[in-house]
Amino acid sequence: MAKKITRRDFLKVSGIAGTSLIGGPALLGLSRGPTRAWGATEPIKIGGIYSLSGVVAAWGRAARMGSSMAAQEINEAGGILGRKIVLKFEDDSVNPEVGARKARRLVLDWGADFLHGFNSSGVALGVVPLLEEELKRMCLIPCAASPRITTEAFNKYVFRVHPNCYQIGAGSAAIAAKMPYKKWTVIGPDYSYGWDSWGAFISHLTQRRSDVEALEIQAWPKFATGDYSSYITKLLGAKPEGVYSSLWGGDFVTFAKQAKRYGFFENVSAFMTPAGLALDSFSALAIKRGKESEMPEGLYTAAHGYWFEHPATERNKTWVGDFQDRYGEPPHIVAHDAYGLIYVYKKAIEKAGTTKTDAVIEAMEGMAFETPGYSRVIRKEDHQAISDVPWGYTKKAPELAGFLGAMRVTEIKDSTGGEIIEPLEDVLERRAKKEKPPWMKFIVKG
Amino acid sequence: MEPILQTQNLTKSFGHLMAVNRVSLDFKEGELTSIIGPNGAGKTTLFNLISGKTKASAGKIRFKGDDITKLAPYEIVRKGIGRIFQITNLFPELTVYENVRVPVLARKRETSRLLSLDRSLRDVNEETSRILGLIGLSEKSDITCNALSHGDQRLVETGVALALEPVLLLLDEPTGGMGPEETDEMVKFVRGLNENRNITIILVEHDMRVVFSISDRIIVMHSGGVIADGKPDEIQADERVKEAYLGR
Amino acid sequence: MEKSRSIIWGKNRFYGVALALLALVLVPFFLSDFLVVFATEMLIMVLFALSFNLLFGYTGLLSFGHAAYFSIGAYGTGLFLSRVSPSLLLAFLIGIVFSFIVAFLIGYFCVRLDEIYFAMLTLAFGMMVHAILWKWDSLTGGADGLVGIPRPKFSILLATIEFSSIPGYYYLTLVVVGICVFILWRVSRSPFGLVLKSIRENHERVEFLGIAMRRYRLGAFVISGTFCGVAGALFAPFERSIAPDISFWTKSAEPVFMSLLGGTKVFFGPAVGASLFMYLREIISGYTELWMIYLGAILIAFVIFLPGGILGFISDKLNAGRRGT
Amino acid sequence: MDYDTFVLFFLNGLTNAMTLFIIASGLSLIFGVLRILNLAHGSLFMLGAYFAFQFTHWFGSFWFALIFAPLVCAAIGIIIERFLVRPVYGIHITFQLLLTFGIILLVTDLVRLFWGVSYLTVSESEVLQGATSMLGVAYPKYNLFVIVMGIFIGFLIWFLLSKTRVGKMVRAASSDREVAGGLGINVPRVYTLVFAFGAWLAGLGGVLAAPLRSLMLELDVHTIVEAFVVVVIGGLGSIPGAFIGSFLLGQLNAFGTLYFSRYEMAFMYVLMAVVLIIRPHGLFGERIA
Repeated sequence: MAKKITRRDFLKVSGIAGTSLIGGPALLGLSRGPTRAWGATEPIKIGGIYSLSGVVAAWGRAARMGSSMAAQEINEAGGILGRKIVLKFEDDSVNPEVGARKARRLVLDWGADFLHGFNSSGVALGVVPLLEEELKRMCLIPCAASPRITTEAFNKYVFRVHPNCYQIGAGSAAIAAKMPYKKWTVIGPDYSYGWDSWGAFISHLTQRRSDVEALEIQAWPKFATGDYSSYITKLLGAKPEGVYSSLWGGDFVTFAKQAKRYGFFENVSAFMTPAGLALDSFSALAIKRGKESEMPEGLYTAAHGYWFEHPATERNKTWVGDFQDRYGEPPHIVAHDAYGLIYVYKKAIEKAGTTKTDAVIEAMEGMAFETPGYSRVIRKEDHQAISDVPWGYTKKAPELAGFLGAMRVTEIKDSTGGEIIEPLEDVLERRAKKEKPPWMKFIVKG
Repeated sequence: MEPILQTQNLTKSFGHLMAVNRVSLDFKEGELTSIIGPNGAGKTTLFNLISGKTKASAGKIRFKGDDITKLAPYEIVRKGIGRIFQITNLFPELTVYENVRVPVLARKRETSRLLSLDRSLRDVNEETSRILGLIGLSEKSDITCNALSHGDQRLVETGVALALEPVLLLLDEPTGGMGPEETDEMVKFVRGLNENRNITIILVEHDMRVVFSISDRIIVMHSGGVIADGKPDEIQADERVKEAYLGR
Repeated sequence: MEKSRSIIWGKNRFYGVALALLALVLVPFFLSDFLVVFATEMLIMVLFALSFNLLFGYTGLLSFGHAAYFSIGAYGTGLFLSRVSPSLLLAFLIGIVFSFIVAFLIGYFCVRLDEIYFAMLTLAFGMMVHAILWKWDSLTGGADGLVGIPRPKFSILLATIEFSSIPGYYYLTLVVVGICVFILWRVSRSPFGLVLKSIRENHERVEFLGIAMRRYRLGAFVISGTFCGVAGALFAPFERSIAPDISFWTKSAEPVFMSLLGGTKVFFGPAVGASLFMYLREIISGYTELWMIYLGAILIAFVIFLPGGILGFISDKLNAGRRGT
Repeated sequence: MDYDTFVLFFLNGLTNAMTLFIIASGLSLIFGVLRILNLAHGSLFMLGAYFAFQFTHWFGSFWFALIFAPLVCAAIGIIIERFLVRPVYGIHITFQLLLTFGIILLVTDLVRLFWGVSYLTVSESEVLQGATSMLGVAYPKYNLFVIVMGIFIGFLIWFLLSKTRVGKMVRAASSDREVAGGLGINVPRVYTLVFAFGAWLAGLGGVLAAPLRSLMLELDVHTIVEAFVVVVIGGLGSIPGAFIGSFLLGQLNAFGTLYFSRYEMAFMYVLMAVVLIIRPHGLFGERIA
């Protein structure tokens, strides 16, 4: 029977399918330009670009959850300046080229008034120049954490509403400085976020403690490597006391599982990860239907800047409760920040009284805002949020069996936002000179 | 007169197998020589060695006095040695015209022209059309070769050989797979090349009728070596050949 | 008979090309900014696919590493623009010269091999270029690549042309791609092009026609790589930021699919394939995240039903028609 | 380099090599017999890994997954061979690549549809957890299990091909399809069988690799490129070649990471380029027509 499908039949069928598939959108594409709406009743279009597939897809998914929840709340409460919000999400596949294409599509085709996005700093760096030169739209970043985005690559359209990895690293150095360990090394993904994360940590730590040494033997596997066993044995061979890991998402999970087999966590005295142990890793490392976890206790993490049980304020608890009711799982860090950023837009637009990009930018500079967990201020000069950063460590928690694998981050302490942010003069100097950050000297790629 | 082609102790071994074993032969200009011998006697390997397709293990090949043993096939062709293959070996998806045009371009050293359109080289075009006329395929010049009959494909092969204007032509079973009429045509054609154009021809052929009717000289190979070499009537009379090859 | 037909065909072709050019020139007047940007990228990919196909469809060599020349063109241009001087013309030249050199060095080794081994060796070299672009971070910016490549003004004599606008860059791309495509087309119709086709058909026989086959392969390789470099050079200021991903082998696979979709044995086949491939990817991925299912199904259907590609199929039909009359 | 480091890295390399070998041998076998370059082999590998996740999730047993997931992959292999590959035997290599790449895209999205876009993880059986002493160093039991499985599969393939009647039929069909048909061998059935066996190997590789890494959508392309490199280094169609190729690549990856980790991503390509420049048809390869 299969042979009965002749070429002619195929052409006929594909012709029909082809006309409807290609012809329809073509006509639409021709007639429709970007509809930039100024009218009071037109919705405000906010486009999001995240990694919805690939090794960090959980992080993109979280951004989608958080921002959708905020948008729905705002719309139910009457919108912004009486206008509803419409969201649209695009998948950057953790590829800067795809990210750029999607950003263009959102602004030029769909007509986005505002943008937000980026899980990966690599993608963010690829798209940010387009904002200024071609798209003329603001973009709020809730996740991608490399400081370069707001220094060397800065332009007025980019804002980060989330602590960057300099802040998180400075916070971790304060904790590590109190530890007795002197020999530190790193395993991190080989791109800006991985470098800056470790660089910020170790440069602060060596400033605080002159006896601390950064080992020459370091591990810089590329993003989405898949097999870390040789890096693990290599690091173990260097006999470090402390290991800092800027791996995140699926990379961290893979690493953790492999490291466990080699007794890695027993062999190093301190293990710190700024973003590796976020909510998604807890859930991925859960075994036995969530009754146990493959993750050991006592690993330090900042959960990339937010852990849903902290701070234990009413506001945060209520929000986490709402989130769980809606999605059936606790909020991921990126869900928290993506939720927050929609409200940032609301506040800034209302402050400006218009959705005109330049006015909203002006309104946002220096603006204070609240997320469910934190109070933050956007620093005027570099558009980087000043924010507290939590650090805690993993501990068994039988009451959290299920999604989290009976583990939590405990004894979370916040370091104060004003103390850990990169000094403004450094930022401005680096921006002017387009220089590499000074901490690159701590990165040894072997 | 100095021989046009000369092999000196030419040897080719594949592992332990001596495909061609210390073969020393002289070929005179204008002569039509046939090489015969049972399968595996080393005839095709000898052709491959002369045309540069395989490299000799030992020995030398001289053409017009020059050592060509180590030259690449294309250099050997440029010296004036053409070859027609046993199995039809054309450019199947190119047209008849293009198949003949490529060797014309090659001979006129016009192949490296990057930007001139192919229709613009008038003398090449005329030459190509002339050869198509000679082989009688002018009518079919726009047809791709894979759409031709077997006989026509052999004609294109000969057209290619003409286009190269060789001094010496190696013909590997030119009548293979042909019917009696086509074979006669081919014989006439080969003889024409030899007599009218004064092309030296070396021929590998299984059809003894063809061999004995057109050859000036016959060389008999067996197990990589030459066992007999002489005029057709001498070969016919040679006892060793009968024993080793004709088998009666 | 022969002549009259070729004149008619020639006339038709002339009008066809003129019409297509006119349409391309008018694009920014009728289409939205998004589609102009999209058309710019499409033109760049058309050049990428066409120059790739000089090696693939014409010479019969499947390269799986052409992203290397594309990305060298892009990095050369991008580096020059952002580090040395904002001169577009010089930057393009630098990018193109570098891709020429790299194509020559790599091609020298690759053209000795055939078929899948050739493909794998080009893949290997392509990935080495990828690794170098990735790991030489002091020069290339490492995994982050070059961020914020400027699109400078372009000065000829007294006139200054602004390329930072969307239509401005579109026209620059159109002119450069137009010139390159014309050159490639002439090459494909030249004696050299005919030799390439005969190499594709039977590379061993070509040697026995007195042609140094490998040199022609190398020639095709270098021309192909260099024009890919031009595409890359256009791509860098177009994207404003480039990362090593553009040298990964998946980028090398794109022109392969584009060429096969459009038809490798017709000059403009890859151009049609490139446009269609990008269009499908963009349109389907706009409707559903599961765009790969559709693209996969289309690819499979193509292989089973239309192995000659779209233009290949059409020209087969035309030829059959002509032969029939 | 001290003894412990050497042994650790050698065993790491061997683990890596054995997962690679199991996949690459299937790829090479399919090419050797069917003359099809099957990119979709990577998809079958990925499916094996995802099935391993699903079966351990449903039935709570890694062993169950180890037995049944490869069988399901073999069944899928049969479907692919019958309905997609069979109509196009003998087409040009580029079209094979295009076709099988189409299958990769299809399968990727089907996996996305069923399992979502997040990465997943699989745990080995408890018996295999933890480390044990091997050649004087503590080494993960599971990795040792993978090494043993790889060697076992090598023997299994050797045994099947050279000692069984079916194996002889397979070899006959691979050397000359028409002659084999003339000898009364049902060639299409042999082809299906070989494709299914190759798919089984890919699936098995997937199950074995699943606990070693996280499962994500890019698994297929990553793997297929590595497997291809191994097969080309060894010589297309050669099983011993696939073994040597895997071994070389595994060790190069391991020791390369120790000494030149900066250029880790280029290792396999440098190796392949060197091999191909010196031996244009791979270490054990013959010229293909």
